[in-house]
Amino acid sequence: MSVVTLAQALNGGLDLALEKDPNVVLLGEDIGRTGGVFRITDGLREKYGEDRVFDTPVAESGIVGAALGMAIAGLKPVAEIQFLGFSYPAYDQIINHVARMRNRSAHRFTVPMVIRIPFGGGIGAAEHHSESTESIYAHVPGLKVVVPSTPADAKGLLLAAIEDPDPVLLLEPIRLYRAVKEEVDEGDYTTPIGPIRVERSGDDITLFSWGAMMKETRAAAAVLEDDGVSVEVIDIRTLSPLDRDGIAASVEKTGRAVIIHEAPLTAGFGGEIAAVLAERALYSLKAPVRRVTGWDTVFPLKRSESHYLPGVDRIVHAARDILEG
Amino acid sequence: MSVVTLAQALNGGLDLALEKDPNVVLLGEDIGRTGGVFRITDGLREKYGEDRVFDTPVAESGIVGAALGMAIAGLKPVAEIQFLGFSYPAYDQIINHVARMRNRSAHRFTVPMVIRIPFGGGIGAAEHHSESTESIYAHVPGLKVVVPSTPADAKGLLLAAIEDPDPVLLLEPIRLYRAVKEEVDEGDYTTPIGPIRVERSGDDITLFSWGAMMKETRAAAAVLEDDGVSVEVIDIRTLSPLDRDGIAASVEKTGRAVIIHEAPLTAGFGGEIAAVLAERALYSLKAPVRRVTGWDTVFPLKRSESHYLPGVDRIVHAARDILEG
Amino acid sequence: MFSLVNPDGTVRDRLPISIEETKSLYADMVESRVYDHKSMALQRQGRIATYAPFEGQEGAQIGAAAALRSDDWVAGTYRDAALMWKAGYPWDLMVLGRTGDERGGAPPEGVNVLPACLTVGGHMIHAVGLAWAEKLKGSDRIAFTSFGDGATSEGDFHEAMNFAAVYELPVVFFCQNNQFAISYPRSEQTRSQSIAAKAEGYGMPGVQVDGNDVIGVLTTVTEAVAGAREGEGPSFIEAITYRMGPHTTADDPDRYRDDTDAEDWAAKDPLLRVRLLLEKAGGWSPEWQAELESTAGERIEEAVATAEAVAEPTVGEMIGRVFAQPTDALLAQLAEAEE
Amino acid sequence: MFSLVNPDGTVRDRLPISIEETKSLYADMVESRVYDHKSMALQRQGRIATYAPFEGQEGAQIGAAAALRSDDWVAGTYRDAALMWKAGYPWDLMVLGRTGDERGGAPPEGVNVLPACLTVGGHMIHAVGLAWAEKLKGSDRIAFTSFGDGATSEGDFHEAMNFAAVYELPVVFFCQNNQFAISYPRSEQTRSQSIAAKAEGYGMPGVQVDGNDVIGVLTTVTEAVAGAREGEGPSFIEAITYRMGPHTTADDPDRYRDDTDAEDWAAKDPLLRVRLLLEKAGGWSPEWQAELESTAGERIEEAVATAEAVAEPTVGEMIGRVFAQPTDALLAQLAEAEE
Ligand SMILES: Cc1ncc(C[n+]2csc(CCOP(=O)(O)OP(=O)(O)O)c2C)c(N)n1
Ligand SMILES: Cc1ncc(C[n+]2csc(CCOP(=O)(O)OP(=O)(O)O)c2C)c(N)n1
Ligand SMILES: [Mg+2]
Ligand SMILES: [Mg+2]
Repeated sequence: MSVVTLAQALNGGLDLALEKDPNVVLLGEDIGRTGGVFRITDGLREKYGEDRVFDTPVAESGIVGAALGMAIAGLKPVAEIQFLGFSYPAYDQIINHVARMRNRSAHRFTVPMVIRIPFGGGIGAAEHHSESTESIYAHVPGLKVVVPSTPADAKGLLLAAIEDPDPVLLLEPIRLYRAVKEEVDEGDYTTPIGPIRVERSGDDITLFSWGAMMKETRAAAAVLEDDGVSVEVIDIRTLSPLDRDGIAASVEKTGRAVIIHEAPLTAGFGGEIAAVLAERALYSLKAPVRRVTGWDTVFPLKRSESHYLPGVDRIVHAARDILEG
Repeated sequence: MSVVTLAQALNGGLDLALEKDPNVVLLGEDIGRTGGVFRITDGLREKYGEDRVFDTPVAESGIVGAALGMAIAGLKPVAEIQFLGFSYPAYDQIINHVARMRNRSAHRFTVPMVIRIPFGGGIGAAEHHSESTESIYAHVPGLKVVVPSTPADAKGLLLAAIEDPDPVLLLEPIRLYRAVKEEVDEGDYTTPIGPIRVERSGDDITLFSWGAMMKETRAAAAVLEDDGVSVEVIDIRTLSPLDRDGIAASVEKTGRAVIIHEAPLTAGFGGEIAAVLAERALYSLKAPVRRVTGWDTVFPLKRSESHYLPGVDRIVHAARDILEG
Repeated sequence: MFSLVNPDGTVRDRLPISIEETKSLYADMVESRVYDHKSMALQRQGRIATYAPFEGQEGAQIGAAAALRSDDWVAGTYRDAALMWKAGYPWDLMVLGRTGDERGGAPPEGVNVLPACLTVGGHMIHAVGLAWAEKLKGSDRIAFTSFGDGATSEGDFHEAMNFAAVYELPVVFFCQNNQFAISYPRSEQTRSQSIAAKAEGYGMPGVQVDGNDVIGVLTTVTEAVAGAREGEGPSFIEAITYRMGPHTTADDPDRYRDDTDAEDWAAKDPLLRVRLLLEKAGGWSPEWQAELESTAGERIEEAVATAEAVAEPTVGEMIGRVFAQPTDALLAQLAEAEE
Repeated sequence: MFSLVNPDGTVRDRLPISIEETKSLYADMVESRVYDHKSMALQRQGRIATYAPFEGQEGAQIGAAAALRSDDWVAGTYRDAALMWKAGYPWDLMVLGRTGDERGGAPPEGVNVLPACLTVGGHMIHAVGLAWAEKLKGSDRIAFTSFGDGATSEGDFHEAMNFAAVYELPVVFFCQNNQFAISYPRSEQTRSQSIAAKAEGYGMPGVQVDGNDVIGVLTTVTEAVAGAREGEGPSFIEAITYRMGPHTTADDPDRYRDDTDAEDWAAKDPLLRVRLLLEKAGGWSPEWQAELESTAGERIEEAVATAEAVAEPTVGEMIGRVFAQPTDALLAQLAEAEE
């Protein structure tokens, strides 16, 4: 056990995967010589060599498509895309090929690969560097989508993704890379893909979130607890396949729900969770479901970031609204 | 007035737009010489010339990106992508550029363009030819998304899209191109982008759908009416911006909702509508909301199509469930 | 443009293969054409979905596939049925796929032919990844990818070519320039003098070959494959050919091309010239032709029968194909579907 | 590689411009460098966000922009501040943008310079569309697009090049090959002998020019622009240069490149050679240099002050930028935001 950041936990997980399985290879822009723009692959090219950790030309579709070919031929590629805003040129390869090769070939050719992508805003980054378009990936049949919010989950979900016989998209919350530290097992372990994580158990209201917004969600929960509200905080953690039972069970207990995400509201993943509640927990709902999300605008530049990002206040406000309502 | 199919209505709308505005140009694969794979642009190259109707190389990102440049420079391009399954190579241009140029340039450079794409299954087509990934587009801030299900709306929404000062994605239901006929005004008119269309008014339950699934939805409504149920049928028609007031108002009246779409369930656009109901109409809901959608699988080939496509039976079944429930 | 056999069956240069081998290639082309015609008929009868015929391209496809080793990787398109078959993909699975059944996408173990790619340009980069893996594993298996003239306009073509060159991978890029991308003529697809000339921009050798000359294609691809296998990296081949039929059964070529063109190309038919060559060499007779056709016809009929005898696919199979193991969420959907 | 002025300030060929004009280009390069240094400082002080310096590329950028007409279209990248400024985009807006304010993306009416593109390769096709529109309108305005060596690996580069050639559009493609895409060296980016050689695969002329020779660049781009304006279609220019600083303020070049390289390139500095040339011609003095620097410094300070005086953006502006008119849905969100 050692106390590490989310970034370090990912680096440790990749190190371990490269060490234990010679078929694991990493590829992406600037991941070798510089260890990636966020240094998640730091030191791995030096340690495992140029034939395990590849710097690539600037070509996202190429990276993903080549990784797909590698996976079919028996390797376990872990591809990095620098930011979620640069993943779109690869969207075609992901939805039309990576996620479908198993179906198209009736299980004959399979694609055990991982795509790692830093995502989310809040660091005053330039345009395209703050995307949270997880819902466009969660909608893709044949692709699993996981989003850790803690160092331990980051490593565990990464290792589970690498072990998975199917393609997994791992979205890494940029804002949390170095913002949180916790004890992480140095050994080999996996965090199961699928189940939500009940981070804090409570009776009056459930706050659902994932990725970087877990930070504000936790903070909002603390404020509400100070008010004497018993708050359940759920880290969705896997967007696809979604743990609908877990989601419904929580609200059957608490009767109230606020869903928090950074992406724009419309067709964001929060809609899916609200829909699960409207379908499965309607009779338990004591108040309307609330979504606290980014506005339906482009993620803004630094000076307007605070106008966009759902803050603790908005979450608390929404929660109080439905607690009192 | 003349009685035309949805395909003919679109052709007539394009003809009219080309005629009245010299800045309107069309571009896309095979839209000129052959009039497009669905013949929606039939005859227009002959009529307006090679400098108004362009056949292009096979390059979707190029088509959309070039149209964006044209729009900035004062033209009104209408780009066609052959099938929604081939739009993904252009997703980056659409989300990162077409939908953001206004924001990036603080209104200085604007993108009045239309992207037309046939979508949906049910005709036993080959892989990638039956996509219904409208939710990945509805999630894009700065892009409007419209989906007609009738000939009159097809023409009206097309003309509204061409007039719109911002980019509009027009999704054309393949299955309905030639399946429905109705009287369509031969003149110049627009159907407003935004408001839902209440196709049939009722008191006991609302069926929400759009595009090709309106056909099954109508049929299901007829079955239910035969049972004595008073059914409201709503054609969402514009996915973005979404008419949340119209959606909520209907269910405030009926108390019950079934949402029908062809896309896979998870993170499909139905989630957004269910969420609106859970937020705005909770206290009116007499029964859980139901979504009748495609499964979370790849859209299958012909022999399995009936396993996938939500049919009249499933809709009726879901409706009865919540009517009795 | 490299060529060994002229349209009239005369030979430009010493042939690298025997008459027996030539006869075998001819037989394969005949069988392919029988399949192609049968498929057109099946489509008209509503027994298979939209079909993309390859008539006229048998020389390119059979010649190329004949140059591959049985365990090499192959990634081709919807129009590559002859190529895929020659590379080991059974006819019956091809037919099964075209009846609208995903199970047709699973060639037997040992046959490393990916199911046909339907997104134009999407699969070339898969071949690159396959070759990359083989290189890393130290195997001498190569990856071969086939695509059309239209596909060279897609961004993915560019990225695939570049990756293959940058990592010096054993990939053979094989473009069947059949003069059209649906209705769009090669002359407008690119202003490059030739498609082969594009290779240079990637630091890769690029050659043109007469795609209707099965022996010329075989020779050219054999050389490219040998180079790739021996570690010389990727190469690019443009096979000049012509699609004699429509783009697909849903297409009407009269809208965009001249009959005279089609007639010119008919004279360059890839089967015809080999037949003329064999005739001169005493290796062809009407009886043999009839025998070839009837054997091929029987095989294809059998393949069709096999495909059509496959039981209806179930909803469980569809849902079961999403992941290695269906997730709980999918199992719940399956239960609902089976209700 | 075309070049007119050597690193030591000697001239290879008769210069096409006067000493006065040369002095003016020099002054522009000095001003640009002052802006660049100031921006680095502002970033360190936390006054602007991550910054991508162009030091070393002033010759390429000023030379290219000097060849354009004031109403031509320009589509460049995050590293093209000098180019965009010379094309008419005011410094203060550039700074404003980099403080994290979208309003910096709106150059004055009449300045047809798109805000910098941040997705590598995304904007070249926009230039193609702009040129296409101008051609259709019958204007003689051209579109100029600038991008890096790394960008040539993106699929969008390929599609843009092809469209421009196919439709014979007035586009000038200007690649600033600064040897690196972040940490990835040009030598690995492509196996093409030169980046300029890629043009041939599109049937487009491609040339290499010494990007650190501002007069050489001006000459080369002037010719390309003239060709485009006169209906000769697109062309491609590879300007060989070097990024003397880090990729951005967040980058550490020590991780991937040698100091000796950087030293070699320092000797080829685009400002230095013009200064030496002017010195020989009697057109340079320490006083003039000091004056240039102080004038530039004042202008840049003023631009920074102007940018920093811009009022905080409101949430209403953010929401108002999504569409020409905010939709009801957005107005509802605005109301919620303002609560
Ligand atoms: C990405 C994508 N865009 C468009 C299409 C529609 N389409 C199918 S085949 C084709 C033409 C392809 O031409 P070419 O590459 O020359 O191959 P050919 O059909 O001639 O064998 C097009 C545009 C597609 N399948 N995929
Ligand atoms: C589509 C996309 N992929 C990745 C990135 C991240 N990125 C920013 S700059 C850069 C390198 C670009 O190199 P080059 O084109 O040579 O331009 P330079 O920075 O050297 O001027 C990369 C990979 C991006 N901005 N956009
Ligand atoms: Mg073709
Ligand atoms: Mg560079």
